Amino acid sequence: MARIGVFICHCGENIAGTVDVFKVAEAAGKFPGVVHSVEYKYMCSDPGQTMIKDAIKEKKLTGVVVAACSPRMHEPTFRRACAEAGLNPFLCEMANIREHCSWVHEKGEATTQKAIELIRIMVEKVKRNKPLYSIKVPVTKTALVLGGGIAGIQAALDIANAGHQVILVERSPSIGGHMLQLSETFPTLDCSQCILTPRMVEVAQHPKITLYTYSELESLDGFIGNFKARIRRKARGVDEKLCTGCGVCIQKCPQKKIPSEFDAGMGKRTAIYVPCPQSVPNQPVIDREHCTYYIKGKCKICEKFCERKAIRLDQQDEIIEVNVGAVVAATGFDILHSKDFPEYGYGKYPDVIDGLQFERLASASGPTLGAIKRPSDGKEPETVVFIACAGSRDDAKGIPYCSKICCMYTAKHAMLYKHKVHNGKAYVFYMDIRAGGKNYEEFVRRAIEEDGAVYLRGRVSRIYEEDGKLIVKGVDTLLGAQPVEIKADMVVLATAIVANQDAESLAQKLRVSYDPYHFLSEAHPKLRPVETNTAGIFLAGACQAPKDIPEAVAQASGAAAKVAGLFSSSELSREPVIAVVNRLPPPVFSTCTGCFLCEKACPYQAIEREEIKDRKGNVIKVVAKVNPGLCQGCGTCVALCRVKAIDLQGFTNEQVYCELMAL
Amino acid sequence: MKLGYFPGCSLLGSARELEESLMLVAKKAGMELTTIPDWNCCGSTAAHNLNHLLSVSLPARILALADKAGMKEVLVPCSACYNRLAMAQYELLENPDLKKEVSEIIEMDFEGTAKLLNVVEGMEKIFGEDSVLKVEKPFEHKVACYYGCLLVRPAKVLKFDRPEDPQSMDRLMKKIGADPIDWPDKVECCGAGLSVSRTDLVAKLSGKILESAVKRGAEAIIVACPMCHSNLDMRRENIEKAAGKKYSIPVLYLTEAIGLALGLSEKELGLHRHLVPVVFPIREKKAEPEKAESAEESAGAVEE
Amino acid sequence: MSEFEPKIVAFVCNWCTYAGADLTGTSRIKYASNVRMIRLPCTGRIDFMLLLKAFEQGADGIIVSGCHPNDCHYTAGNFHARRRWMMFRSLLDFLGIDTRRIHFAWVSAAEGAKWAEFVNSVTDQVRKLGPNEQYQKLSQAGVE
Amino acid sequence: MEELRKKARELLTSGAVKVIIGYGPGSGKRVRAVFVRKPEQADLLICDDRCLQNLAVYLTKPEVKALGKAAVVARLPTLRAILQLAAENQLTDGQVVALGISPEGKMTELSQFKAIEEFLAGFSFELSAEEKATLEKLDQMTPEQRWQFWQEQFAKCVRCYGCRASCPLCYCEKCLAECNQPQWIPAASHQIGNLDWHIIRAMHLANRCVNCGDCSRACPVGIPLHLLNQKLAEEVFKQFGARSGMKAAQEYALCNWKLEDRENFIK
Repeated sequence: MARIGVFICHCGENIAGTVDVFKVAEAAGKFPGVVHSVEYKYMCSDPGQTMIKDAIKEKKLTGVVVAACSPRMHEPTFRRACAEAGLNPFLCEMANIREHCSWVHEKGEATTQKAIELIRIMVEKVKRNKPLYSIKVPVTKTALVLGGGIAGIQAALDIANAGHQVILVERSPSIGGHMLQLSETFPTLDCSQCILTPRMVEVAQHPKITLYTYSELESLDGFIGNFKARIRRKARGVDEKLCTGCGVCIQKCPQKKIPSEFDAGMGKRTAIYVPCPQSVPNQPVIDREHCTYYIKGKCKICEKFCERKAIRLDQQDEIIEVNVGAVVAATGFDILHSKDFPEYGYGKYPDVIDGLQFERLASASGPTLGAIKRPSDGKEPETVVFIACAGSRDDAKGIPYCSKICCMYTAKHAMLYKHKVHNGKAYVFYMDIRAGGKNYEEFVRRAIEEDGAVYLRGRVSRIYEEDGKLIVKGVDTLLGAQPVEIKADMVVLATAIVANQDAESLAQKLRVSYDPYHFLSEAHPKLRPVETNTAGIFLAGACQAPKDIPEAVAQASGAAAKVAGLFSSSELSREPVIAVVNRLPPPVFSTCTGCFLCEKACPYQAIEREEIKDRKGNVIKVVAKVNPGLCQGCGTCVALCRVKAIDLQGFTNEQVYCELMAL
Repeated sequence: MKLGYFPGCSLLGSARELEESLMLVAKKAGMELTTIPDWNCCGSTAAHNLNHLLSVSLPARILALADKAGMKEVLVPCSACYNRLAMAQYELLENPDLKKEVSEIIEMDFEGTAKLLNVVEGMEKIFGEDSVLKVEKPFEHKVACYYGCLLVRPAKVLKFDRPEDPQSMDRLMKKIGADPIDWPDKVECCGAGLSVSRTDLVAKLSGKILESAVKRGAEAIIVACPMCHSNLDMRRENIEKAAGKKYSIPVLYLTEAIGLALGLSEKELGLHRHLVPVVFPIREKKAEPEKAESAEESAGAVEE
Repeated sequence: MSEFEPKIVAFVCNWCTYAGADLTGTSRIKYASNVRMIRLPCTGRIDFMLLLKAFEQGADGIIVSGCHPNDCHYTAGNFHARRRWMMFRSLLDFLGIDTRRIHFAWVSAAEGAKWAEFVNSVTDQVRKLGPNEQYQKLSQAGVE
Repeated sequence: MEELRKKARELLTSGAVKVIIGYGPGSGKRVRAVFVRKPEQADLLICDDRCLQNLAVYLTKPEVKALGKAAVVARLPTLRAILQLAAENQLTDGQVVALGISPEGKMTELSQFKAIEEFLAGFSFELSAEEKATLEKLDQMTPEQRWQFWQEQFAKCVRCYGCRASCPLCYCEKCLAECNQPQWIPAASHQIGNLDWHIIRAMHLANRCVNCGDCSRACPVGIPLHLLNQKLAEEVFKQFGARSGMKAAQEYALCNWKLEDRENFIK
């Protein structure tokens, strides 16, 4: 027989002001199954909670209903109190007689009556509650970080320094990402290699970080704490243990004309190459598309000159399986490319380049060793036009969002150009200057006032070549929308930041949602920016949205903190409000008919198929089974299941049915 | 190949040579054009300046007639009509209430989902892979393909070629042996409807277009819209007065250039109707085209 | 007629509408006290049979409310629910059950005022409709 | 008919199937389902316009499954039922051979779901004109009239669950109607219980019913139950463009969703 205790709170005057709490306590005492019904001024206070604990012990209560504020406020408080008194916390329910009753209705009989009915509903529900125990899920204390840019590096270092194993997977031959390509970084103009390469070396030497470069995630299965990742180690053509990075093979390689991806096409590289001198690991990779050995079958010069005999021309891709407990996606971004700007002649005129290409020109380790030279004839341009918002904030290009960092790096480019070409003229076409970070606005003001960059507020409609000059047709809206034509020697487009080409397939591998522009979606834009809706998968850096280095690093450390929090206990305990498929004794085994509508409907893919076999091993029936690690307890499957074989703990059909019966 | 056909008023009036050349080329290509029975004016710029409902109802009636005649695809050679029909179709499909209101006005129920083809798309259909046409007299001239505005804008609705740097007419010209130049004024405004009210403006704008084409060595301007033709050809006197300079560069319709290449005579194609005589400077055959060809080829290839 | 007070049952989702109702409380916005709220984790969890049971228990009006599209804490609960109600409503209408007694809404955790105004309007409409004779006759018939 | 019997004998002798589910002579002039397991019994098989029952109902029964691979004489609704059962993982490909009977009576052997899909593609799954007319007639009525009409019908219901037994898609081992904790459907055949039962049966068949009409044929008191399913089938098609029983990998409209679903009643 149920022994229910009802505890009515005055909440000072908040409830007692409009609800006759004494009458309610008396009425609640008469409900069938209620053995203890009291009211108290502040139920959530320490004396209030002690009252509940004592009552549980003395009256050996099997269920508690606290009639007070919203369960969203104090349910955890009262459930913890019950647990301390030895009653399973899930046998405690709250009736909301404050926000949903006393605060919103006039003082009077109807309000008191409503409070009584709300309590009766909860009493009937509590009678059908079952004790539930939080779900224990083991946690593998190894993190997988995808992407070796500044965000990936920062996340890997933070997790490793927190004492956990990290596997860092980077697609290109070296870590460093786009930041490694930059010359200097705003707003302090410190050289990006100087602040990044020490971190890269720290990653390579960190005892707890296993670094797989020139590798990609092949597939990810499992759930939070128990992921199984398969990583494809693309064939490097070089044995990592033997190679010392002496670089002889790179000098001797006859193939010298391949456009270097790292230099964004501004420079050339050999078939066996290292992206840049500061690459980590400093071991070359053989580019099988351009290496003559793989095309014509003969050459092997690099093999001949390698004293360490480290060249492995017949090396094949290798798949490694690792168990990880959490994944941090830090796969970075890409920029919009030439095919999207016919009106600017980008891709048609060699002197129309994008931001990354200008970075390579300005970089001391770049193809021009830092001198600003036109790609067409190598001459120093006297007039350079920088165009901000090339593609961003432009519906016609399908990119309505602002890429956030172009105003800053365009001002930096104008400044670098003026520092290196003193009498050069720099024009910047912009719509609005977005310089909201720390010292950002001052940086842009400096570019305008001290370095003399001419800022024209307007958009460029067309660029065409005439008599060897690039005619930039724009408008200056601050001078009464007067058309402006500038004869430029070089044009730099601050093209939009877009998601990586394969961001969508990565999101599908990780089973995280992504937005229409293929940026990965965070769990909650304001309150959970580094988590995703898939438990155990975290986000860092520009793969989530365009952002600058400080934000990427902050987000990386945030994600690392989340991972460290996840790994802090050997077991993961989760709220037991999850769905369960019933199991019955043979011959039925379960009322589930195996139609698996629930499997298609589950947003968390938490439903698995279980084969029920007889002793001889042949399958009797295939039924659904809920993975406790993944299920978030939304209950959609419960409403969809025709035969009600699946039920949601905490909101079972029985409980909700009895709530209705108490109306 | 059977297509619906909507001539529009200008093809029976000031742009007769466009229809004549189109009909000849279509017949040669075995393309059957059946005019939409009882077609009415598309409303052009006048309607959409005055009354929105009128500017949607007129084209809607045309679409309804095309539906009734069971036409799946309709060729609309005049860019202005093509633009108005496409805009009306877009608005009607987007806004079911408007569609209900319009169908009451024109007392006809309709789906209005026929596919609209402008003259360039029409010519592309003729020159498709299985095209039976042979270029008899290659149109070996440097040409400036001028698309104007109504063919390409608004891009969200028309979705035709690349709005900023279209290439479809250039590809057709290469097919008939011409050498299309790379010039920036392909989609600049020629002054359009201001032809009567502000002829001075048209003279300035169209003058800039002619100047840019001539400077790049174009021997003819190829257009696909009666409005562009009239501003660049009929207003030539005003342009020359405003620019203080003679321009003898002829302006041809796309269909006329193709007609010439297919060996049709100038008379049949109605070239005599132009105000600027269609005459090309005689120059030695060999030297010129190869050099220009290669530069053009590489640039074109990169964009493709 | 004036003393007839309709009984309204509201099925609400815990993350949005229940929190919205909490906000109505904290902002002290008064509304009709006829409504009794049943808290469920998500509108996806609200089974159409619950509505049938509510009518059988003498409810004169039913409210079903949850998160706006794309707001759902579980990403898709409200989308499943929307399709379910589109079907269920056409079936009830086909059977002649008075669908004006069932009201659906999206109320977010920030729309306290909208929740109060919505409950008031539903209460007024159902008060005009009067008691739920259809179901009351049915339950008496069952008792004979 | 002769062609069917020859095919049955051939299938049984070759051992391709263990049992042929078809129509055989019943009491009086009626036909009933027969389970032919020996080639010589093949002459029992009949195939004329009296044979309407949807034989797919037997495919999910454990006793029939125990007999081994089956061939079933299948008119269009039965073929659709097979595909719908396949979509709900009740039948696996190659577990059943369908002897498809086209409306003109021509028989074709369809041993793969793909073959059934192609066969069905030739026929549109539209309601017939008069079926639409009856629905239309009900829609024209006022809600009160419809309520009156259905109350009279449901008052006749004695809850024999014949409709459930005859429906190929009611294959649950333990039906919801038998669940008494909580008792969603009152067991007694009073009007509340009957209303709940028929509403829940209709909702459970939304976007699943293949319109074979067996439920109404099976109903001893002649309630036009098929109208409920047809109405929901039309509604599913109108709102979500989905038809049941067309593909073996059929998507169930109520368990996937689209952002663009439009309704006019959620405020």
